[in-house]
Amino acid sequence: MKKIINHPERVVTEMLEGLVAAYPNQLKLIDGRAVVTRKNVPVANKVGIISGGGSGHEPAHAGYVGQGMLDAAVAGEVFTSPTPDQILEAIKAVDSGKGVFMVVKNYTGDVMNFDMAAELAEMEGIQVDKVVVNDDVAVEDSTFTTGRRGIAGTILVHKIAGAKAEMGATLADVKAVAEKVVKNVRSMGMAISPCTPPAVGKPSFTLGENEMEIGLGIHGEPGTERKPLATADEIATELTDHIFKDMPLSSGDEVAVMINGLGATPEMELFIVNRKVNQILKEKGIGVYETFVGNFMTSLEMAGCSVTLLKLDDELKDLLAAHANTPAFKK
Amino acid sequence: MKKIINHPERVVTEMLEGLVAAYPNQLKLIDGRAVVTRKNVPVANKVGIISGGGSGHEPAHAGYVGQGMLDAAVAGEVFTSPTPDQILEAIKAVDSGKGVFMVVKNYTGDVMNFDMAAELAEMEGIQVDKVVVNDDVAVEDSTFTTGRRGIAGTILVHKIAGAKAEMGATLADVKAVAEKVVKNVRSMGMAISPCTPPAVGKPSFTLGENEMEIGLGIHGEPGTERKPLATADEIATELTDHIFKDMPLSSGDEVAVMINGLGATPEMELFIVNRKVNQILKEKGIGVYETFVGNFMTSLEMAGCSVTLLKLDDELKDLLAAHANTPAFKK
Amino acid sequence: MELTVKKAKLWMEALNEKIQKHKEYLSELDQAIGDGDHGVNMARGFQEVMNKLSDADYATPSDLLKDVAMVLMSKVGGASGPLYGTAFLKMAMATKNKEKLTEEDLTLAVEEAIKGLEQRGKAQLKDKTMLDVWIPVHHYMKQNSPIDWGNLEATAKGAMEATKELLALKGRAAYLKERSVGHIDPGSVSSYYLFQTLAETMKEGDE
Amino acid sequence: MELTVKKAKLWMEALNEKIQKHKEYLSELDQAIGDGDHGVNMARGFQEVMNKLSDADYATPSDLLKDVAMVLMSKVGGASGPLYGTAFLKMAMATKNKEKLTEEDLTLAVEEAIKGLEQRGKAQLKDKTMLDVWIPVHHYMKQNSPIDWGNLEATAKGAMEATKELLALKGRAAYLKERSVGHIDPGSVSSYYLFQTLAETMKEGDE
Ligand SMILES: Nc1ncnc2c1ncn2[C@@H]1O[C@H](COP(=O)(O)OP(=O)(O)O)[C@@H](O)[C@H]1O
Ligand SMILES: Nc1ncnc2c1ncn2[C@@H]1O[C@H](COP(=O)(O)OP(=O)(O)O)[C@@H](O)[C@H]1O
Ligand SMILES: [Mg+2]
Ligand SMILES: [Mg+2]
Ligand SMILES: [Mg+2]
Ligand SMILES: [Mg+2]
Repeated sequence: MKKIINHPERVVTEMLEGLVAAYPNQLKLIDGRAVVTRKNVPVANKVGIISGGGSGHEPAHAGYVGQGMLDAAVAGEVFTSPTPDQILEAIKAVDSGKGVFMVVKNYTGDVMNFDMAAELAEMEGIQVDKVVVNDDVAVEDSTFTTGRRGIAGTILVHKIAGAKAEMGATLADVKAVAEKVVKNVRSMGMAISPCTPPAVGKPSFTLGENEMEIGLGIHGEPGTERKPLATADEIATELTDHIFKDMPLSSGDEVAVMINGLGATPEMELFIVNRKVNQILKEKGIGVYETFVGNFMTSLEMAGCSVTLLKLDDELKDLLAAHANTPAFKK
Repeated sequence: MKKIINHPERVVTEMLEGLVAAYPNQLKLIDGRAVVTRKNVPVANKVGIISGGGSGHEPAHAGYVGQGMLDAAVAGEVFTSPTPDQILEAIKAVDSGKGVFMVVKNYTGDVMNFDMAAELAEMEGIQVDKVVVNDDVAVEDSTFTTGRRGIAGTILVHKIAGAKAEMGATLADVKAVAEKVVKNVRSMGMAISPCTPPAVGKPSFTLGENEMEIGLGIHGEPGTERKPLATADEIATELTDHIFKDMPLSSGDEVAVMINGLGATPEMELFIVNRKVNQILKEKGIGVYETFVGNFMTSLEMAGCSVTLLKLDDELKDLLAAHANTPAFKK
Repeated sequence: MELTVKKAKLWMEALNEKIQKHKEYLSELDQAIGDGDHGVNMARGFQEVMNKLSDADYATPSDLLKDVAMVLMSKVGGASGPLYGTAFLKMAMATKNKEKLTEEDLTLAVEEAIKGLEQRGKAQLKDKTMLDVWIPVHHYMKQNSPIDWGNLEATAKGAMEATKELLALKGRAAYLKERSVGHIDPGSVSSYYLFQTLAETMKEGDE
Repeated sequence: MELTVKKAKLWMEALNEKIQKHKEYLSELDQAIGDGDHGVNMARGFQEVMNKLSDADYATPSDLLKDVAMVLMSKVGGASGPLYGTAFLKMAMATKNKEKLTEEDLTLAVEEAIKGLEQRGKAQLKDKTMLDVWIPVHHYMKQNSPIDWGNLEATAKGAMEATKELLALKGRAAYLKERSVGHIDPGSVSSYYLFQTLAETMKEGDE
């Protein structure tokens, strides 16, 4: 395992210290809790927005703490959901009395831990609600299973729910718009190389020189299918096809596009993928309102990418365009 | 070689097409020339700022085209300086009559090609001047050699010269402030894994599981020294020590810090490095005015980082803080 | 044979040892069909359990189990933290105030733990989760009095191994669909360790 | 023996073939002490030279060499583009209007090319650049009339190989300091190919 770290067991703490050291006027760290909040929380008269999950997805989630997005982010160990007591700490730190909204990715662990924290917070008189993001179309949604995972589309939920809260919306209104995003956002990912969680020290899987994994998440797990490595255009086509199958789009629809790198993908490759995604959308007559290309939701040093499409209406467009100023996302 | 591309020989063109497709309201591409400009060039009454170099350093350089930074970026093949005719095209596109300023990294090829372009432009009556960035302290500066390389510090030159030009400064004033930045900026890099230029198909070097290269640039080249892999804190210490030796800083000085990822370095690791760099500076009583952490000047999928320190005065602080809105850098 | 406070502590010590020793194996299993952290999670959690227990005196096994639950809940994270936390909490609640736990007490405790797990995780038998060990073990306990702890261990082991052929429907392994078949469920292995060390502790006779 | 337009074209064809064939080798040499693009750069440039020459008729070798220069200048990039561009441009300028180039003409052309290279690249003999091939070759040409083209090739080859032991002071290899020693300079190899193919072309006698 080659990493620029000091000790596998200290990566999360040291990373957060380094983050807060970089943005001392915007962020602060709740000591010993791995919770990063805006410097001025709770923001008066605003629904507090929190998110979080395992670490290893940087800049998610602490990089999205700031004006127009999150009030706090809770960091678990690498790829491990944070615990209820940490999450409770974040809820308490951001509650201005107007309630707290949690953006949770749909993983068994995350959902359970956030729910337990919400129960504890409610016992302390804090109103809490949540949305569960499940944008990954790699696995069909089904009531018999865990359902779909939350991946890069989560960032668009942060952005839009954050903008809504910043305008003074109620907890119910924030929830409504967040659910609208979840209903209209779909993603699908692929990778050409695995990652190595620091505490494990071994790559999550091995891939041949000419193989790729399609339909994988952001935790170094294998995907739904292993295939021969394809060209960027073929990959873009396959990922968007999967999305269209799940969420049909028609000529005249407008979308936001996110081409997300998994950590070790050169930006060059992300733009080559975007070129094709953009062509595909144009050919279908689908309007591209805005495009985001970069590392938004990573999986340590995995090489690969995901494509996210969010179908927009006027409300979503306005909220997407609203001011945001966080370390990793500015508008 | 595993890459998400279509064809090694088309990567630069397709990447630029994908970039311009992502920012159609801000950027445009001069067809067949690999020149990306702001949509509205030439900007009236403003010195045009251009930069460029080989590709493979994304988001450098086209990602920095936009308000407050560059007017155009010229892309060569991967790791290969662009040619004089391409550069001339960029110069002509951005000249508003107030002259054009070129930010050139100190590599034999880059300097020669930009100089030749400048000569051609001058023959066409365009005033051109330049700064040569040489922030890398890995190799001592010497009149007998090529001198030092330009690496991540270049982005700070773009930012500050760009801000100055945006204020309506003359070509001479832009040059003066750019030279001030060059005089006060120092960087040093290291890597734990090599990169593979698409057209070459083989990694630039091989490193053992416990080895790292210190003092390398951004072209996949080996460094000045191969060493056993050290901890993040030791690496941060070694890189900053090299910088201090070249540019002594004293208590009370103020700096901007850039922790730059080479392409495949998880942000987690960059923040762990920043944590230590910040501690080192604080211990010396050096003020940190602003910190930039991320992939600013990469080397394809190389894993590693560089540390940049820019010593600031009031003028540089103001220009650093000025508004900027480019795909890869916003203020 | 009964579970005293002392024995409960010995159980937790044995379980911790087992987990620390097989930490890498558990993580490897989780890398195959999950995110590779199960060994790390369990090892971190039970290390903290040990720290907690070493400082404390307990009047009843229930008090001890409750502390185990609280530590797991706040130190493990992921899916296994709340799940094991819930399981131990339910066992504590089911045995409240009892100084020693009989085999019947333990059977009831396991039954309550399963109810808690089902409620938290919404999984069922054959979903390829730790429940696929808990449910058969509970079944065995209900059917056999007195319990043959050797047989109980064998039941747990067989149940654990049988998860290999299941298609995952819950937890991260479910995302792999057909590819989850052919790999043992990591949480079932840690649950097997739990019953294995319980059996060993109970077999050692009264102190 | 003289260099006619026809022979100049044959020379460029032979040089292009050589470069395409050894593209990977040139890039490997450049990966060791540079950025690994020399083979790719030269191959791209000379492919374009071929495209250009195939469509064109020239009155003099000078006209042909000038076109080679312009193509290299605008298609190669990096350090070698302007350098080879300059070298060919200077050769063209030094032989302007001549229908056939004598050995003396060629010697003068190489001398002018070297001046151009020195002015553009600011390098000197022993800096571990292509000049370490050009200068010894020119020296040999000046001292030997008529030129023994076999000896000239040997001179170029020896000079190319001798760059291995030099410490680089110019170009990217200079950043490696001591680590540049022990590797042949890639630009010296492409320059060796240039003189090797010139020698072969000249040896083949008048057509
Ligand atoms: N819904 C569930 N119900 C019961 N057990 C579950 C459920 N989901 C996951 N598990 C168990 O948790 C184990 C994984 O735990 P762990 O790896 O620590 O957490 P995570 O999956 O969050 O990374 C699985 O092997 C499985 O036995
Ligand atoms: N200043 C210089 N003068 C003469 N030749 C040089 C100089 N700098 C570099 N070279 C030659 O150029 C070669 C490298 O060319 P190439 O790899 O194509 O360009 P780059 O170095 O820009 O990547 C070197 O091997 C060397 O022979
Ligand atoms: Mg996990
Ligand atoms: Mg080059
Ligand atoms: Mg796991
Ligand atoms: Mg080169």
